Amino acid sequence: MADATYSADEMMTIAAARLLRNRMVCFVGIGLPSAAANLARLTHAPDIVLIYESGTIGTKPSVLPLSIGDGELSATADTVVSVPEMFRYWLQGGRINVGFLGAAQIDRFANINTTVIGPYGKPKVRLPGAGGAPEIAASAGEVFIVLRQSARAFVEKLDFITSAGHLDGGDARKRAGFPGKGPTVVITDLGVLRPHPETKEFELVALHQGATREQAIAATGWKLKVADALETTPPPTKDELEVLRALHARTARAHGSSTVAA
Amino acid sequence: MADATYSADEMMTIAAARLLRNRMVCFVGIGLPSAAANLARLTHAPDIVLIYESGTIGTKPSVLPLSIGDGELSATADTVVSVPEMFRYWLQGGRINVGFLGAAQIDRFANINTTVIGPYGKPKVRLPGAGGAPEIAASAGEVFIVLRQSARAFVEKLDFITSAGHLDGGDARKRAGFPGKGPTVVITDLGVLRPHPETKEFELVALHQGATREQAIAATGWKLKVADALETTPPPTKDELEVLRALHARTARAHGSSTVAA
Amino acid sequence: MAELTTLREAVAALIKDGDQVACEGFTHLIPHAAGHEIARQKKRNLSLVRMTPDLIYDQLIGMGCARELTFSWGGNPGVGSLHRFRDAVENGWPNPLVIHERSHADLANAFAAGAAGLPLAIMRGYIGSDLPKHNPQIKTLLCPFTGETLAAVPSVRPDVAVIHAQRADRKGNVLLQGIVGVQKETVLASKRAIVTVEEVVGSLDAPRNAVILPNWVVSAVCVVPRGARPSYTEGYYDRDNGFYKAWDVIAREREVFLAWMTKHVMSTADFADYERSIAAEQPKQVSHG
Amino acid sequence: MAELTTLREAVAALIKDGDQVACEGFTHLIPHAAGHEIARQKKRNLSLVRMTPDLIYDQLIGMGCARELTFSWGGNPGVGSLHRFRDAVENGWPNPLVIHERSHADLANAFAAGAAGLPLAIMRGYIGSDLPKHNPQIKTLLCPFTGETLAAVPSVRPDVAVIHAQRADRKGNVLLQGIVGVQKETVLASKRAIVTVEEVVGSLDAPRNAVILPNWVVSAVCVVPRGARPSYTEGYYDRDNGFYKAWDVIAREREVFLAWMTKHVMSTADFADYERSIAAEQPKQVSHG
Repeated sequence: MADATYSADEMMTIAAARLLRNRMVCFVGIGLPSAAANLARLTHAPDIVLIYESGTIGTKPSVLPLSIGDGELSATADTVVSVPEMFRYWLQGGRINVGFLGAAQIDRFANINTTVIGPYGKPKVRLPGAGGAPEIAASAGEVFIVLRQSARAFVEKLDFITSAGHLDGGDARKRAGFPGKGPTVVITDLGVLRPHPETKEFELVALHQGATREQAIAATGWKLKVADALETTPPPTKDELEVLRALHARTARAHGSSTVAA
Repeated sequence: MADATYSADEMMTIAAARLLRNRMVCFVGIGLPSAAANLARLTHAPDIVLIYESGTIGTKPSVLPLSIGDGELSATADTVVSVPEMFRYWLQGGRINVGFLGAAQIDRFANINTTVIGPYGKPKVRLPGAGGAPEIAASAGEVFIVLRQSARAFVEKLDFITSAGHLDGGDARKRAGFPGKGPTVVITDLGVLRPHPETKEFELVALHQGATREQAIAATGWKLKVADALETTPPPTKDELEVLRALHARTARAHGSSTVAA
Repeated sequence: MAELTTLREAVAALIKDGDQVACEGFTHLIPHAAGHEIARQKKRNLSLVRMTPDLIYDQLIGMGCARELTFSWGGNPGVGSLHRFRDAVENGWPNPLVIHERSHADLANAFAAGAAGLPLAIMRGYIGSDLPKHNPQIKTLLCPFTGETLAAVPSVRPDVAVIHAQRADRKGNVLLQGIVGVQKETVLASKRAIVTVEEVVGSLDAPRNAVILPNWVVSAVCVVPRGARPSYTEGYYDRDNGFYKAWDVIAREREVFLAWMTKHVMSTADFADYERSIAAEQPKQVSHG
Repeated sequence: MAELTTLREAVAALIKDGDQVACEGFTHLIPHAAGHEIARQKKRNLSLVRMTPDLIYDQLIGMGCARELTFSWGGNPGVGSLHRFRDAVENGWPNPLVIHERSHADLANAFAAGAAGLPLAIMRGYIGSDLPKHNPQIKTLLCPFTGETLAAVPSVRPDVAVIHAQRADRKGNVLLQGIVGVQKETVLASKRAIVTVEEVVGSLDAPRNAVILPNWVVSAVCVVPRGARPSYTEGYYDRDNGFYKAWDVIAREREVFLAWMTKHVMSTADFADYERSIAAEQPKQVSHG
């Protein structure tokens, strides 16, 4: 049934893909979200609608894009619109079910930092910045976040909130007037986190097979809460692994090397 | 040189056409402005850019459109854009040199009424309304107006200002913050009116050959001022008349009857 | 997700009495067949929105379907007045009609703002015009950067969009070409959308950057050949200018109008039946062939 | 009215030191040849605007052309950091760079507002984000209809737009196809516009509703085959992903960067010469053929 030899990254991508349902309209970030979304499309969700911020709607790439605007996205799209139209009519217009994001850093309320480490005016590390994320986080029906779990990435306090999750928790998001529900799940290479219904603090609700509670706690910069009924992610099926590996192999052939660069 | 047998409407259209220069970008209203603008394009201004509010840019119709969105406009256009884009990027964006309008009624400051005769809430006559005119009148570099002169159309006081000319005159337009210069000329079947440089009241500056000062005064609902140096419009040339009549003949054949309906 | 269905079913299922309905199409692609079906099903109390009411709303207003109308230019293009519209505004027949009058630039912006999920649009508009005096929905805002006073207008977000398009594919993706007006904005601004099309094809074969509505923003796709008539569909048939002129005569008197609508629209089963009916009646005057 | 001219002449005539310049192109159609020419002519003190600074602005920033940068995502797509951009922000090398940081949605709206002749755009944006704390240009407005607080951002109205497109006709009308980003808005928002194209053709043969810039909104059209490289031009050539990866090595150290730019850009006459230069240098590593 399950293939015993797979990587934590593969498990993460597959676990993320499983959360997407057929016919969902998904606004996809580049990198891990893009791999997961296309895996979903190539397995259980053939009619999922994938949208990239470059204006490509209903795109069906056969290889993963290296950039958000690869020619493959345009060539296989149902329609290609301008970037202002994308953000105005399609995202802000409330047409997106799921915004699927990566992140450099998140905190316990799934607020995201992709801007700076250190002070804004004199950063230790200058990250790329916001891109489409602040408005995806605000306007998508809900937000899925996928990133590798580490104490460097899962921090007690963000130096900068680029894109809001649940702010300082509770009903803060509702009070701030967001149209969308915000982050409802964080998928990592170790497991799955979901927000507590009241506090909105993200808690570990599932571990991937082989990962331990201690690993997850050690890889989290805040005092990670663990759900009583901690589930175990079913391992990848043969089909999932085959499709994912074929996708990565096609991609590597097309781009000349690994595509999931940082 | 001149053809002795021509109608006052033909003279009006030809006089209006002569005011358009080659390479101007002209936002064209349906009816008389459309006839004049296309006559200009077919005679001395072959590279004039004609724009209709239906989104057709650089259109070169071989017959006059009956509606603002005839297929002929789309088929002969350099590009066809959406109506929101037309009003946002092209008109409000400041890309139009001349807005060329008709009118049901105007006053001495070339304010235009196309909305109601009588009170707004209980109109004696309900006219079609604004269309694109208020913003054309505001945002075009300047505005040309063409309509038949009569005491019913050239009134002392408008029941309703649909599209602003020079408001109550003087520097009122500048104070109101209009981007464009507003109406700079009114062409009628009797002659040509232009605004006084200071007061902005429209005065008769030219009579078409055969028309008299008394006719013009009688056909004006306000006390019409007449320029000291009253010019006479040169009569239509053979070429102008031939081209205009051929245009109307082609149009009648295409539409089944007269195209310059009210 | 678009369902391929009949126009009768779509109108019955998706338009309720009292809805705000926007039948759009700027001269081109006016959804006349859908308008007829709304009249035929005797929808009532509708809040109609359309930049140019045109013949399609003259018919609905005259048949008593509308309680209010939002519009920006109410004439019979190239011909003259809309007599049923005027009779409603001037005399309250067949019922009083509340009008919300705006300009083209305003309504175009308002549909775009609706599509963009915004409650308002801002524009440089109405300067010196009397329209804001009679439409309290037209407000102003100060630009916080320049201090300029701009017009602020409410977005339009109808319950139902109704449009006509060239074609759909079997999945219900829709292609519009030529003068596309505000139809994309109208569909995206609306909760539900009915699209009539000339035909359903295996593949749209649309050029890159064509105006396409994916099936998941459309509620129903209905095949109605010539469904824009007397308007036109680029690539399929021309505008029936003769009908626009004939309408001036038909609509001028209440009795003539009612008789015509009763015979050709209310008593026919669908648009094909309507076409047969007027073809039989007025083979010369209404050149609807 | 568009003049057909060389890129060297266009940049010399239309871009002045101190100008606000927007070289746009969203991954696709990035005007790299024009970027090189700006560096080659040693333009200084530019206020650069671009959603994604990308390699094109990494080069201009590293060569000391820019005094400020307005942007929304500053990375090397699919690869990692823009090292020259980071060096300028983190260390002020080669000169301090004032940054005006916004989001994609903001800048896309801001270009559209600029094209629309408006001083501002409104959007539902930045809710809960720290960006407004560090960019005083991001303000808020209350909707007078709903009371909702919306973001108000200044429009972008550059002195010069620079874009690359598939082709122009002999009159200078320009066709863009595929991922068109914000280029139309950038051109219409700007006072002047330089367009490099793959080729000039007798007729554009564009489908209806294609993205076309009429010649009267363009200042100069310059034929530069492959002028988007290492970005791509749909229908002509693919993205040179290898170059994006190689750039990470070239740009990481100041000296390596300067040597590379001096040899291949500053010492070459034009883009064709640049292509010969890098082809001769690194036939394997930089697969620029």
